[in-house]
Amino acid sequence: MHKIYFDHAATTSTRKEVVDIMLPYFTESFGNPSSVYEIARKNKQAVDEARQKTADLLGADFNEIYFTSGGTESDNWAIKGVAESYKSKGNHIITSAIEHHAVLHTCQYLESKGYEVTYLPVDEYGQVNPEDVRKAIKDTTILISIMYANNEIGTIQPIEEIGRIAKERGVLFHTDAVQAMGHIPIDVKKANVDLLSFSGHKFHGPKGIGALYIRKGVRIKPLLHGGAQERNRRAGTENVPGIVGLAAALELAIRDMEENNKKMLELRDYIIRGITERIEHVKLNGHPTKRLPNNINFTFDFIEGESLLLLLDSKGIYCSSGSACTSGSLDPSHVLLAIGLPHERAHGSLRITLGDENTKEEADYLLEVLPSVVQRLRDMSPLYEEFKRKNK
Amino acid sequence: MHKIYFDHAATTSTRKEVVDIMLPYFTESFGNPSSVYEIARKNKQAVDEARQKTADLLGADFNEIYFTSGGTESDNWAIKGVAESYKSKGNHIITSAIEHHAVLHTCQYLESKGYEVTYLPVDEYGQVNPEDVRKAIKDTTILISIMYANNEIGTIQPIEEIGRIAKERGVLFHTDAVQAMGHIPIDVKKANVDLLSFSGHKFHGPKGIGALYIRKGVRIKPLLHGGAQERNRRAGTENVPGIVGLAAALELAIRDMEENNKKMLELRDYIIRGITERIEHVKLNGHPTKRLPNNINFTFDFIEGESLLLLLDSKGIYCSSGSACTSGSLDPSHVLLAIGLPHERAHGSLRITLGDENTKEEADYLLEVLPSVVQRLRDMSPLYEEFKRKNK
Amino acid sequence: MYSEKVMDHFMNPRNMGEIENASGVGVVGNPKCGDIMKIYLDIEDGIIKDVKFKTFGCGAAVATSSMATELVKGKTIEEALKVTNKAVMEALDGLPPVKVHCSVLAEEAIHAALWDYAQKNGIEIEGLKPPVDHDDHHHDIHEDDE
Amino acid sequence: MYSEKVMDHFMNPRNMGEIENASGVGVVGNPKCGDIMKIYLDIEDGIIKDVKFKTFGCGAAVATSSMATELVKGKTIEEALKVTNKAVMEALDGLPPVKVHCSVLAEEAIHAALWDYAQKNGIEIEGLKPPVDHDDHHHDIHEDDE
Ligand SMILES: Cc1ncc(COP(=O)(O)O)c(C=O)c1O
Ligand SMILES: Cc1ncc(COP(=O)(O)O)c(C=O)c1O
Repeated sequence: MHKIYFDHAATTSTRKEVVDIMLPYFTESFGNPSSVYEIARKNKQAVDEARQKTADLLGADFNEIYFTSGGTESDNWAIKGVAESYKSKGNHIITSAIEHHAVLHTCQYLESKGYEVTYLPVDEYGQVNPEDVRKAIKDTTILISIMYANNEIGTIQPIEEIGRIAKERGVLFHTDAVQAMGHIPIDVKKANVDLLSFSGHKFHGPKGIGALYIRKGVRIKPLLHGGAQERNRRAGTENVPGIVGLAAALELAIRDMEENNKKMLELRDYIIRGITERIEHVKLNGHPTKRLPNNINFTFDFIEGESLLLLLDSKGIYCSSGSACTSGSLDPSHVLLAIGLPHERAHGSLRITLGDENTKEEADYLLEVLPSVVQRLRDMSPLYEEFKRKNK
Repeated sequence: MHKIYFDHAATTSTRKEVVDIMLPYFTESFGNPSSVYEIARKNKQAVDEARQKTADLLGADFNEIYFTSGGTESDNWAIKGVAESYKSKGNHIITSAIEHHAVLHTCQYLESKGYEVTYLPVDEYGQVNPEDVRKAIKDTTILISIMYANNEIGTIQPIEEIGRIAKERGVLFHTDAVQAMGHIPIDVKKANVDLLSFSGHKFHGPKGIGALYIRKGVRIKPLLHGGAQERNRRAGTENVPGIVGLAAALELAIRDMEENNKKMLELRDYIIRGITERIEHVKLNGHPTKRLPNNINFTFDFIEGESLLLLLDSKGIYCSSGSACTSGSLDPSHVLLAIGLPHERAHGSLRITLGDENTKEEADYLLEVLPSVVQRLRDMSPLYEEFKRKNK
Repeated sequence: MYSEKVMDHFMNPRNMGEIENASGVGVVGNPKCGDIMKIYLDIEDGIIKDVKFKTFGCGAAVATSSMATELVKGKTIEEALKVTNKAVMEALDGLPPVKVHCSVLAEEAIHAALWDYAQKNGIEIEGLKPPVDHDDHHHDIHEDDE
Repeated sequence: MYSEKVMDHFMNPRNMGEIENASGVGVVGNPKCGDIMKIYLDIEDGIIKDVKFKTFGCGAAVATSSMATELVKGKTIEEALKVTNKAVMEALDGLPPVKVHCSVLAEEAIHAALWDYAQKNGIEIEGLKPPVDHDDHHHDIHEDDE
């Protein structure tokens, strides 16, 4: 049976080359970078090189890159750390309704601590209107956090513009770039961001490692207290293999980005066309053009997403419905609700996220299998029964 | 030249067998455990198995083990999470003066948030007196956090007794077992602890992964908000290779503990005797018997630790002076000050921490090199010059 | 995640379909929550001669519908009333904690269809309560954190 | 961490030792902070004919002592006064930020020895200030976090 992985937004495999680069840091060069002796100094150097490489790839400075345990920690740190540092200035935070839970739940937590949070709406394509950001800024606003690209529907936000407004108004701007990093070009200076989160495993790097870009001059309280690592800002023995792996994976992702994106864009649009042509009662979610080159998200009316995933799974096709990270919850995706889908249609979404290894043959197989799978679930659905009765 | 690693308390290499167990989870079995399809379910199962194994090794239940990014996160989470959950009950925390910075700095942070912290003193061997704990408990006490074994001087605390007192008085008890785990037998039930932190890289597991044992019934707020991972308590895509590696390393460490400890105890006492016999003006820091089997810590009068490390490094011997994690600071070790050493003597400490791969030959080489290295620094030292003048 | 039994009933659902002029029809659930179950009963002489279901929902919703119909098929009304959500779950070798509510829904769907049958026939079935509204039904998977 | 030059001066310190009946001796630093530097000067006709040091401290403390003695040896008092901590650091190809204070200490030790020489000989050296007390000297490596 085919085994087709179409869930690259959930996580990716660590590239073989990346694992090879990491390996010596587990067994031979295992020293603690904070120690003074030779083998440890070598590891300090490896961490420094990874930091420099990462900084260069983002247009940042060496001292502006801080390694964390992943996108979630980066988001939590950025938001809580800035909120705490600037609370004498104000208590208002602006974010969007379609952020990842790592941002949303952090903001909700801060609300319980006396902060005020504005959750900006998005349009039907999932875009935040920069003018809404401008209008939401008050004297007490200390942080704006708007994601670079959405993990479910792939919509890319007007980050530069929002950043420009934030700068004009002297408000710090954080962006969750977990889905964008390694997938579309990012330059922190051009993007006008003060803080930027990303996570290794979304671009063929290892899991359990991420980073936060913190522009020089931004004050931020630590989230993890302890040792003096990461210039006293993020305690904990450095995950050397992870750090080295993250930088290597990012370098490769950015090196191959243009070529991969060209291929994925073609495949993406081929699948979108294929689904639209072959299946009735479907809707493409997200922006038609301002979307990640690897993201496809459809709603199939009358059916529920998990069932669809399970049937596709039985055919060897791995996709997701809403964010994999949120599957512990039974609520339909807050992102799909925010773009205006009613609950039952939000339940019936399918996300297909491509990787560079996906082929046209795989797309064809999906397009062959999907119509019958959808039909099978519709035949089982009392909602479809009702729809047919009404439209007889 | 010999290359002798005597700094196992700073970090350890990841065992080859452990790396082999981790490897497939990077490249082949890379799915996100939160997804529903086949390859992801396999990873969910791998994480569950690692959780069960870890729980069994500690005498805990499956649902009481939570994976984190390391000892620092576990300590931060335990203390901040409990402090927040129980703040309606009280605001008082009891800890010791010799905790790792991951605990101390977290407690200091909580002080800045209105909590009251008692830092219990220790005796000259670095032990907390359980009676001091009892006396420190007040109506407002919500948490006691005392480390299992100290990272610098190796002293093992009377955890069971402290736990019994905590239980009697209905106060939660957290222990930082980062140095103890995998090195001495630990059973969370016998130890009477409610929360227990540990970190993979201290027992030949990978860096960037740790765990927190949370007894069933203990309320704790999340430190990282976001997805529903770890039963809604610790968000972030699971570091599957890390989790699998942590459990495997712990299993091996505990399997081989008795044999390794027998060997290390002998070597430890051989080195302690050797140093005491060969070098004047030295003092063994820590408890003579209630100490980790792999820990040796000496103060060499009139000289400074970093110089000593560098000279030993030049001879291929890797040790530490105070905790490697605190080397970003130039203050002498708070642990050595707490056991009563004056500043200049605290600066002159050497920590040798053994691993199972260390041999008697290596110990002999150390004992051959160390006296001349110490003498060389003393000959350079104005403090030694003064001492000699006074004692002529 | 799911037991083999659950997967089997999801992949090969028993009694899927409709019954024309059914003796009783019950619909429970709510598209908002992502599950709707519709049960059709064909009852003759107090015996469930046939039963069919249609379900909009997750794998567990389909599997519990399928299993519930299997468990009541050929049974008397009294026996069918005793088919609890626990019985459905056990017959499926268990469900993940977040999916337990599906088995509750399956039990309720059977009851709702029986209620409809009773209403249509002006009879009273001992121990059967009118169907509840699921609009405010919550899926709470948090546990003792707070 | 350290440059090759620093390591060279640490491993092979120049001018380590004492001078009996030195023209001037300076001691700076504090055992509490982990560094003490003692400089011995042999001055003849306003020229530093010989210089020795003893140091209790880290690798950088030893290396900066060694380099500072090299830089002042054979120099006039006026030239020696111009040997700043920056000059010492540059001659060593730099120091890690947390170790910059060692170079400051080395400069101060030379100054203290010159001061002692001046005091003993009842002369005044233009631009030389009396040694400062280092008891309240802090090593702050935090930066713009707050
Ligand atoms: C947009 C976005 N933000 C944050 C995260 C969290 O990253 P991680 O799971 O690596 O902590 C994810 C993915 O899970 C994501 O897609
Ligand atoms: C006693 C103790 N607690 C906590 C830690 C922190 O662990 P980690 O560096 O893995 O976060 C360490 C080691 O660094 C330690 O020795």
